[in-house]
Order: sequence, then C-alpha cells, then structure tokens
Amino acid sequence: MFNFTLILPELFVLCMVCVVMLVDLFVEQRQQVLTYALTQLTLVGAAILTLCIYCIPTTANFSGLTVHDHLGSVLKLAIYITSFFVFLYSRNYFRQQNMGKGEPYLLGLCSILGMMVLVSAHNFLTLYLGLELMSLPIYALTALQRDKEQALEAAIKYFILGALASALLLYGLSMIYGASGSLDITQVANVIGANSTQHPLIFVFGLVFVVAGLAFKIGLVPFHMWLPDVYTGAPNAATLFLAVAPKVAVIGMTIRLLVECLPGLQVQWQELLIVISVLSMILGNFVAIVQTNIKRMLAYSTIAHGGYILLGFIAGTAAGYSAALFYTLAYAIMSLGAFGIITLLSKQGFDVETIEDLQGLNDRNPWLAFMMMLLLFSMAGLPPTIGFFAKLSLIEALVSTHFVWLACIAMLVAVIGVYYYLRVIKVMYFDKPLDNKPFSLAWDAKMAITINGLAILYFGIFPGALITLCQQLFWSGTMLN
Amino acid sequence: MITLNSALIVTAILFSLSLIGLVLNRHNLIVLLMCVELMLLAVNTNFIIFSHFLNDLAGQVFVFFILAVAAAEAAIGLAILILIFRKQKTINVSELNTLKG
Amino acid sequence: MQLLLTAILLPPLLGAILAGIFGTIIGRVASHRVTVLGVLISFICSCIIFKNFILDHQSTQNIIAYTWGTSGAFQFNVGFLIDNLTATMLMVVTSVSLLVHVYSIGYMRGDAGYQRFFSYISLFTFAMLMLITANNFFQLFFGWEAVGLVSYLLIGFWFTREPANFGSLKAFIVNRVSDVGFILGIGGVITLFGTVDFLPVLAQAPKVAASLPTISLFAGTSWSIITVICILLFIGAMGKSAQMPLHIWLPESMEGPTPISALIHAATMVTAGVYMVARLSPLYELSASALTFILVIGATTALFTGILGVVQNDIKRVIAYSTLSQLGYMVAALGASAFAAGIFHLVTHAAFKALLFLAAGSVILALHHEQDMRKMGGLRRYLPLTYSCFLVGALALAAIPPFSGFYSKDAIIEAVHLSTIHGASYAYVALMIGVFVTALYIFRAFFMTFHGSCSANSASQDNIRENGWVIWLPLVILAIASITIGMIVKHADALQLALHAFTSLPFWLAIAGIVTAWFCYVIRPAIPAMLANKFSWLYYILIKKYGFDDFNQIVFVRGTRALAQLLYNYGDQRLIDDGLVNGSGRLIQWISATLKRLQTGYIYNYALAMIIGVLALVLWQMLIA
Amino acid sequence: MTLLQFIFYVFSALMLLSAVGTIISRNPVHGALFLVVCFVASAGIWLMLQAEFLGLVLVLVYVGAVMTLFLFVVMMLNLDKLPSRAGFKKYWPFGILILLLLVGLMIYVVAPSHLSLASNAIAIPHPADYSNVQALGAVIYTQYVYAFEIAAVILLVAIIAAISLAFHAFHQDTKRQNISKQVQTTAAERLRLVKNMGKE
Repeated sequence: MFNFTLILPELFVLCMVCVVMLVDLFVEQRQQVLTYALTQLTLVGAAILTLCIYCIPTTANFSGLTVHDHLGSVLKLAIYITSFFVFLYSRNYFRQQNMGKGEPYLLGLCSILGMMVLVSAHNFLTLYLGLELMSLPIYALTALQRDKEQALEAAIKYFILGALASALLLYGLSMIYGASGSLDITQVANVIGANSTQHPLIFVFGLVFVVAGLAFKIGLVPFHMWLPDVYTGAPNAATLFLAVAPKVAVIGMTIRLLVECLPGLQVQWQELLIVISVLSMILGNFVAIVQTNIKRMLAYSTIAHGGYILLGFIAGTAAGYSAALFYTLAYAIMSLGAFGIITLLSKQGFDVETIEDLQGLNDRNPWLAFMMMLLLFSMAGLPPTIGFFAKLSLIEALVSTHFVWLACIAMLVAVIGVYYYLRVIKVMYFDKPLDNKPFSLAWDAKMAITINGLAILYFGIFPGALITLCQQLFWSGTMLN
Repeated sequence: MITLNSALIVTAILFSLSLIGLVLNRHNLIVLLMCVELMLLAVNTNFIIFSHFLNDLAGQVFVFFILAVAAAEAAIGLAILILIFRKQKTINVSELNTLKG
Repeated sequence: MQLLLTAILLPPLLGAILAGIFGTIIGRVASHRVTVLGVLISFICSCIIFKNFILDHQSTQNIIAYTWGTSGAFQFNVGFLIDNLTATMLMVVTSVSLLVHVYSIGYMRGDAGYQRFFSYISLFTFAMLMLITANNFFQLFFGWEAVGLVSYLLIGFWFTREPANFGSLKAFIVNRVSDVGFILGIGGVITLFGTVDFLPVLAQAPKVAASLPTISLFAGTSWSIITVICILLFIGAMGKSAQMPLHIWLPESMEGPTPISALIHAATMVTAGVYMVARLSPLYELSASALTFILVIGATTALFTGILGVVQNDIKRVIAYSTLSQLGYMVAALGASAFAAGIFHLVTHAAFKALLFLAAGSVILALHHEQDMRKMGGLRRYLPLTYSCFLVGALALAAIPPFSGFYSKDAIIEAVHLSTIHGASYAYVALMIGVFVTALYIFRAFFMTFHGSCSANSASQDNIRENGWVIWLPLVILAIASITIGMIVKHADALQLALHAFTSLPFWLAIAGIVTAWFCYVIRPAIPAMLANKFSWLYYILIKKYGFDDFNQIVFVRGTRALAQLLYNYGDQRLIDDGLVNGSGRLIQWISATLKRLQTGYIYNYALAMIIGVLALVLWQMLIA
Repeated sequence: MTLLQFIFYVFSALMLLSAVGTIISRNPVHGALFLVVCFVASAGIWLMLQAEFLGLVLVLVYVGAVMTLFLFVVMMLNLDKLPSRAGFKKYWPFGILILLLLVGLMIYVVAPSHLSLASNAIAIPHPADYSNVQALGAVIYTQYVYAFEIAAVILLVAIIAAISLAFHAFHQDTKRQNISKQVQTTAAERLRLVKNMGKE
C-alpha cells in the first residue's frame, strides 16, 4: 500500500529543500554559490532517481493518492531539465537584482516539488495540494523583487485571480465528488463511464468549473487576463520560471483530469475546449501584434500556444493527446530559451523590457541573436524547427478526427503570428544597437543557451524519438485505468 | 432534516456573494482577500454537505486540507499586501493598474 | 551495405562543407585536398559496389536508412535502391567527378574563388549521388533540385560577368518550368499509388494499368493516367536533360568554368533525366503514347541541335550542341524501349564528352581563355597530347569503330530501326542524318582548332604549351576509357560488330561527314563562307538557333514582363496591397487594438471576465443538455 | 419544519447576511468582524452536518488565527481614510444578476429530477459513541498520510514565503538588535561618567 520506492524523487527533493534551507541560513552572502549548486544537484539527483524507477510498471501508491506511471515520470523529467536550465539562466539575475540569498532557489524547489506531486496525482486531493504547492511559491517569487511596484502589482493580481481560479476548480471538484461519491480519479472515471449515455447535469456543471480552473492555469481566454500582466510585471527570472515548468505540470494535470478522470464527459469538454481554444488562438496572436514590450508579446503568444495545445485534447484521440504533449514539451523548450535570453540580457538595474532593447543584438552578440532567431522561428512554427513539427502533428491529429475547419483556423492565425515573431528578428538583425558594447556571457550560460537552441533544431530534424515517446505514453495499457 | 438541495443552494448563494464581492469591490485589497476566504468557505461547506449525504469521510478530509492550504494562502496574500502598502502607501484596488494593454 | 553507402555519400558532403565554410581558414591546397580525398573515397567505394553488382551479380537491394517524418499513412524515408543501374551510374559519376576534381586543380589555379569552386563541385557530387541512389521520388527530387541549384551556382560562378548571370538565370528558369511537370508527375504517382517508393510503385504499376484509370484533363477528353504521369515526369526530364524545346539553357550554361561543363553539363547532371526514365522503365513500358512522345522528342533533338553545332564558332558551344544532340540519341533510345542501350550510350558519352570538354579546356587554358575557333588553328604542333586526345574523343563521338561511341550509338540506331511504335521511322531517318551531322560538326571543330594555319598572333605563339600533369593525366585516362569501354562491354562480339560496321550505312555516313569537314575546312576553306552567302536564309535560321531564343525572348520574357507589369499595377498595388494586405493589416491592427483595450489592468475586471466566462459556459452547456 | 431545519435556516441566514456585510462594509475592520460571524455561523452548520471536528477547527484555526491575522494586518496598515462605495452603488444590479444566474442554475441542477442523490440520499445519523475526531484521525494518519505531508510542506512554504517577503533585513534603515554585540559589551561602554560642570 505504501511503496516508498516510488516516491523516492519526491522524498529526495523534500529532504534537499530542508538541507538547502538550513545551509542557506548559515552560509555567508558571498558563498551563495553553495545554495545554487545544491539546488542544481537536487534536480540532477531527482532526475537520476526518476530514471531508476522509470521501468517499474504503473502502480497506484499511497492508497491511490498518487500513481507511478510513465506519463508522470516523463513529465517530471521535463520539469527537472527545464528547471535546471531556468536556474542556470537566472543565477546572475537573482544576484544582481538583490532578490535575496537562497530564497529564490528554495521557493523554486518547493514549487518543483508541487509540480511533481501534481503530475503524478491520482486523487483530487493530491491534485489540489500539488497545484497549490506549485503555485504558492510562484506567487512569492513574483513578489520577491520587493522594491519594484510592478512586480508587487503582478504578484497580487496573480495571487487573487489564482485563488479565484483555485476556488472555481474546487467548486467544480466538489460537484463531481458529490455526484460520483469519490475523490479517486479511477473511481470517478468508472462511475461516469458506467452511465455514459446520460449524465446527471451536475457532472456537466462541475466540469465547466473544472475546465475554467484548468484554463486559468494554462492561461486561456477568457481566463487569461492575469497572464500578460504577471509575465510583464514579474522579475524576468520569475517570468522565466513560471513560463516553463508549471506549464508542463499543468498540462499533465489536464491530462489527468480530462483524459484519465473524465473521459466519459469527452463530448462536453470537447465543446468547451473548442470555444476556449479558438478564442485563445485568435486573441493571443492578435494582441501580440500591437505589443511593444517583449515579455508581454511573448505572454500573448503563450496564450496562443495554450490554444494550440488544446487542439490536441479536442481531437480526443491518443494521437491528439500525444501531439498536445509533444507541443507542450516543444513549447517548454522554446519559451525556456526565449525568456532565458531575456533574463540573460538583463543587467544590474536594467531589465530587458521592450522589443527595442533587443535592437542590433546581432552586432553585440551574434550567437545569442542567432539562437533567439531559432527560438522565434520555432515559435512561429517554421521548419526545420521543433515548433513546425509540433504544429504539424497537432493539425494532423485534428484533420484525422475531421476537425478540418479548426485546423484551418489554427493555420490562419499561425500565419498572423509569424508577423510579430519576425518583427523581433528584424529588430535584432537590421536595426542599429542602442548600446554598441559587445555583450558577453558566462561559459555555462553560453553553453546552456547553445544546447537549448540546438535542441530546437535537433528535435526539428529528428523528431522521431520524442514523438514516439509521447505516443507510447498514451497507448492503452500504460495508463492505470 | 436538512435537505441536500437547500444546503447546496445556500452554498451557491454564498459562493456567488463572494464572486460579487470580488468584482464589485474597487477600493480595498484586503476585502478581496476576505472574499477569497469566503469562496473557500462555500466550497468547504459544499464538500461537507456531500460528505454528509454520501456518508463518506473523504469529503471531510478534503476540507481539512483546504483549511490548511487556505491558511497558508492567507499568510502569503497578506505578506504581499503588506509589501504593496509599504511601497505605495495604499491598498486601493483601482490604483493598481500600471500593467495593462 | 549501409556503411558502404554512407562512405560514398558523406565524404563529398564533408569535403564541400570543409572547403566551403572553412575554405579561407584551411587555405587553397587543403581545400582541394579534402575535396579530392572525399571524392576518391566515394570512388573506391563505388568500385566495390560496382564489383558486387555488375561482376558478381548481387541482387537488387532496397535499404531504408531512416524515417524522416510521418504524415498520416505516409512515410518520408531516406532510403537507397541499389541495383545494376545504380552501380553503373555510381561508377560514372564518381570517376568523372574524380577526374574533373583533379583537372580543376590545374584549370582553376589562380582563380579568386578557388575554394568556393571545390566546395561547389563536391556538393554537386554529393547531390548527384543522392539522386542516383534514391529509392523514392522525394529523395530523387531532393537530389534533382540540389544538382540544379549547384548547376545554377556554377554557371554563374564568375558572377561579375553579365552572360554568366544571364546563363545561370536562364538555366534556373527553364528548369523551374520543367519542374512543374515533374512535381505534378510525383503528385500523380502519390494519388495513384499512394506511395513514393520506387519498388512498390513499379510493382503495382501493371496491376493499376490493367484497370485502365483515366483522367479528364479538359472537358470531354479522357486520358490514361499512366500516360499523363509518364509525360509529366518526362517533362521534368526534358528540362534536366535539355530536350527540345527546353534545351535552350544548356548552350548558355557554357559560361561556367570548363571543368563544370565537362562534369555537370555533359557527363552527369544532364543525364539525370535519362536515368530517371530508365529507372522507371517498367512504368513507361505501360504507355505506348508516352514512348512515342519520348522517341519523337529525342530524335528531333538529336538531329536539329546537331545541325546547330555546324555553325557555331565557340569551341565549347560546338561541344555543348553536340551534348544536346547526344542526349537526344539517349532519349530516343528510351523511346524505343532500348533502356540498356540508352544507359550504355550515357556511359560512353560520359567518357568521350568529358574528354572533349577537358581537351577543349586544355586548349582554352593554353590560349589564355580564348574560346573562338576562328582565332585558333594549327595547334597540333604546340599541343600534341591534347590534339591526340581530342582526336580520340572526336572519333568516339562520330561513332567510328572500334571507339566506344560506335557500339552504343549503333545499338541505339538498331533499336530505333526495329521499333514499331508510331514515329519510329521518322526517328530512324533523323538519327541517321544525325550521324552525318555529328561527324561533320565535331571534325569541323577539330580541323579548325588543330589544323590549318595558325591564326593566333605570333607574339603569344611561344607561350602555347602543354599544361601540367593535373591537366593531361585526366585527359589520357579519359581517352583510354573512350577507346576501350565499348570493347570491354561488348567484349564477346566487339570485333565482329566492328567489322560489320563497314557494311552498314551509319558508318559510311560518319565517314562522309569527316571527309566533308576535311574538304571544307582544310582543303577549301572558302566553301563554308560561300555556302553561308548562298543559303543566307538557312544560315540565318541556324545562327538564330531556329528562333527559340528570340521566340522566348519576345513571347515569354517580354510577354511575362508586360503581364507582370499589368498585374503589378492593378492586381498587386490596387487589389492586394491596398485592398487585401494593407486592408487586412489595418483590420488586424484595429482588432488587436480593440482587444488590447479589454486588458484594463484592474483586478476586478479580470475577475469579472473569468466569472462571466464561466457562467456563460455553464449556461451554454445547460441549455444544450 | 423541524427544529433542525429551523436552526439550519437561522444559521444559513446569519452566514449569508454576514457575508453580505463583509463585502459591502467600508471599514475593513467591520468587514473582518462580519467574516468572523460568517465563519462561526458556518461552523454551526458544519456541526449540524456531523462534521464536528472541522466545525471546531474552523472556529479555532480560522477565527482564532487567520482572522486575527487579518485584523492584525488591518490595524498595522493604519488605513485612516475610508474609501467610498462608488463602484458598489453603480454596479450592484450586475452583482444581483450574477447571483440570480448562479443560484438559478444551481436550483436547476440539483433539482431531484436531475440529481438522483438529492432524492434518495439519506444521511445516516451516527451513534452516540461515534467520534468524528477519531474517525478523521484514523484516515488522515494512514490513508491520507501522503497528502498530510504535502500539506505540511505547503505550510513550510507559507512560512518561507511570508518571511522572505515581509522580512526587512535588506533595508538599511531597519532597527535591529545585535545580540552578540550586546553580550560582549564592557562596563566602560555601558556607563560613561560625565562631570557635572554646572554646579559644585
């Protein structure tokens, strides 16, 4: 009933949280590198532990509160890897912006623990706790730049709207609990599956609230409004953190809730998601065009990407889910690089904010500009980058389930999207820099950004392995029910 | 004998009242935090109602944890609120709109 | 096998990358060394494959290296199909490429774009190898386009020269026109067979053809789909293999460096069309109409472009028209279903045409880039080696036994003679006259260049001497090949065939051509001028190359420009720019700005949006439930 | 109407009215106090629904700790000026609309024709010796121990976050006690003898 081997990664991260906290208390300000190193070590260790238990077959653990399966493990690995890069990119930023000693790392690790709980949750209770454990540190992280009004404003907006979304989600979950009599994902799925033709209305009622909660966390219209403000106002490193791994975790949660728990209500949630997805793609791409702030522009593009991810769920087939997951991973890599570069470019007392701040980046650091170009190409979905394949597989899944009109809309707005990505490239390559000083990077950051950028290309040219991995996760038999 | 319908309708009213509070309050940030507490109270009551009528303890356990989380949430929310007051000397919701567009 | 193929394909690519990207760093010598080494490796590996398949008769191999992508039931594979045809082509491509690489070391010495040149030809070799090893249409198309691209780059290699730019542009555009046919053909294959791999397509073809699928291209007409696909694919081949009327780019391509003319525009790339048709021969066999079309086009090209060669004065252009004519022979062989004869001629032609080009290049180099034959003459004394090599090439081209050209051309003429499809008799006559014309123009060039009085000014005469070994060694090797290939292939009855030639019409036609050339350009040099005066209208037509260029210039170029101007003024500027682009741009801007205003910055508005959103969705779901 | 029902409605009314009070009060102190009333009333309802332990916890933890925290913060912020209720006056019909919509939907959804549970679920009254605390404790520390640990981490996060946000250490004008310096002090530093120059 209690198999501690299967939660070794979580246990390890939890222990390391305590270690980091204590170490951080007793080391001097200038030996901060220790906290950083321990944090990265935690991620590496957790990754190794996760890989060690990867092959253990799917098991429900802790009386069904959590589940060990390949989906969870893959998502966890994605979370470790992206977070590793996030900390690497933000290290200097944390130091220069005076965001405290070890707090960012500590909060980040707690949040990562929450994500781990979230993606392997198998009960509404763990789902909720994981979600909150993931979100609460991010609220704090956003406000950690305590002298900046915008950061505080972003934090309180994020906090209050996030609490509202949690409450909506809980309200929905309470309805589903009431109607099904259980909190366990498998049991709820069984109850709903039992009378699949006619559901009590209360299920649909609860479902809408659940979808609203999920849509808020992914950042989808009309629950998206926090997203541009938080992305813009938060310190660049916090934006970087909250744009990447939590997205992956929340998509994992969406899979758990919609695909594993509520497949019986697929007809209903498909309808909801279609509306939300179309609105998101349109609004995200349109409003991004008129932005002058690069973080805000990317925030709106995030909304659009969220809409694209939903397309996979709308398709409602294994191919669709795997396409959605693949898109999510692709998006994680892309936004990791894009926000990473923005974070790296920020100097003491100078945050990269507007698109003009990137002017003539090619003259200052051609490699960085090239990487940014790759990332933007990928976001725009141009071959031979991973973004292209991600979009392609989504469209394919849609077309094979006869949502051709939806695929057409997706392609159309994607074309509009290309415009604002290209504008950034134009600014980087053809405008004169405001500041002629060459911009150099530390070796580790340079290496990380190179790996990140080349991953975009690598998975664009050889997407086979990753696609196959995503597909295998949704083969029947690998899931618990 | 309390009926399920009436109990659920009461919590629905409580839930919508807290939503209204969130939307209509334009001046005091702290009231927004209180509205969040109200919302969670409505949800909690919902769970307890269902737990009661289903004869299932799981709902109560859920409430137990929601209470813990809500307390943590309140602490963080208030901390941010204090920071804002320190920086801007106001907690007026309608003055917090530098980020927009 | 896969390893061997990798060893064939990758070294030229690596060489190209090294010489192209790091050329300035590693220097000139290292650049040619890496590229020559790369091609040498693939040559050696090709020899192994050649031995396995041709000599040891290994069976056909179809290898799928890796799956590049999947779209529905559709797979894009990178794969290789190796059989006798591929093995032969590998041998031709790598050997000629190797010799040209070596030759270029001498020919390109001192050129500013030395590294770039070697990078290009190595890249070309890679692309050509991809083309001939492909096992599916997509990879074939990749190679097809890549060789076209390199060809375009190399024709315009000296991009400061106006004709070079013009020539490269022309080559590019003509090939694009034919590509339309090719792509449509591939599309047809996909729709009809549902796959792009050669083997399944060819295996299914008879079954599919038996059901007589038809398509209505124009209202009321009904075409066999197989014929349509074959002709569309052949249109692609017409562009690449320069068949009338898409031949106009090949003479212009002579603006590139001479080694390129030898490698790309004589021996390898232009034969891609022939290779493609031969590769798909089972498909073509199913359509008699397509074969007739091919036969007529091939024979026409063989005769009429050959005639043009008679009036050219630029030595490279003469050989270029000769290439056109010989490609016509190959295509005619394909049309007569003599695919083996066509490929045989391809192989022998590769040897002697490369030889002729390289010999001409040697002359040009010795005369400091002088290409006009009227300014040459009597070079026999100064360039004895080049002279004899050119003679070997010319004899092979004129199909004099026992030189290699004789065997292949004889096979083609015999096949056309025996063919019973429509147009075969026309083709036979055209090819026969072509034999005479071939001998005439090549010996005309030969006599004008090497015999007669020396017209080069006396000051530079002393400077004319043979070039270094990197130049003459490839010449000698190719000359030996030109003499022997035919005999090696037909080893059993080579002698018998050669003896038989003395009683056949083509042989005497060729001899007549040589004698005519000798008489007109050595004995009585006044005759050509007189004839030109007397038949000035004919001469004019020939000089104008039957008016193809002018026709294109007037109808297509000017017509297109006028149409483009019209479309630009009304379509582009008014409708698209003002209406659609700017209009939709303005619309998008307006929508964006409006949506942007919704983001007010107030928490309560955000919360309101969420609440309205959730309530609207609930209401909607309740109403439809 | 049974007595139980009557008590339920009284508590419900109290809860809802104080909720209204919370959201419309101009003075945050009043708002917080209304919220306390609301919590207490709902704790009463929870008791009636046989969730005795949680009812008590609500009063103890929520009213006793969280609401105290709220009040504490309100006092600390020292909001001298009471804000106007302009927005409320203008938009309250809109609020009523939301209320009616949601409640209407709820009534529709939980109508016995749509929710079988509503008509046939009958809560079984627990025997007199039933201990809600014991039952909850039994599952929380066994079946739900994983969730319990996560909740503990969440509370830890709350501590870390609250301290790292509100702690003033990085500001130079903060007045702080340096205990080691305080302990190491010597007699000379403590007492300085000043000669009184004024009068003998």
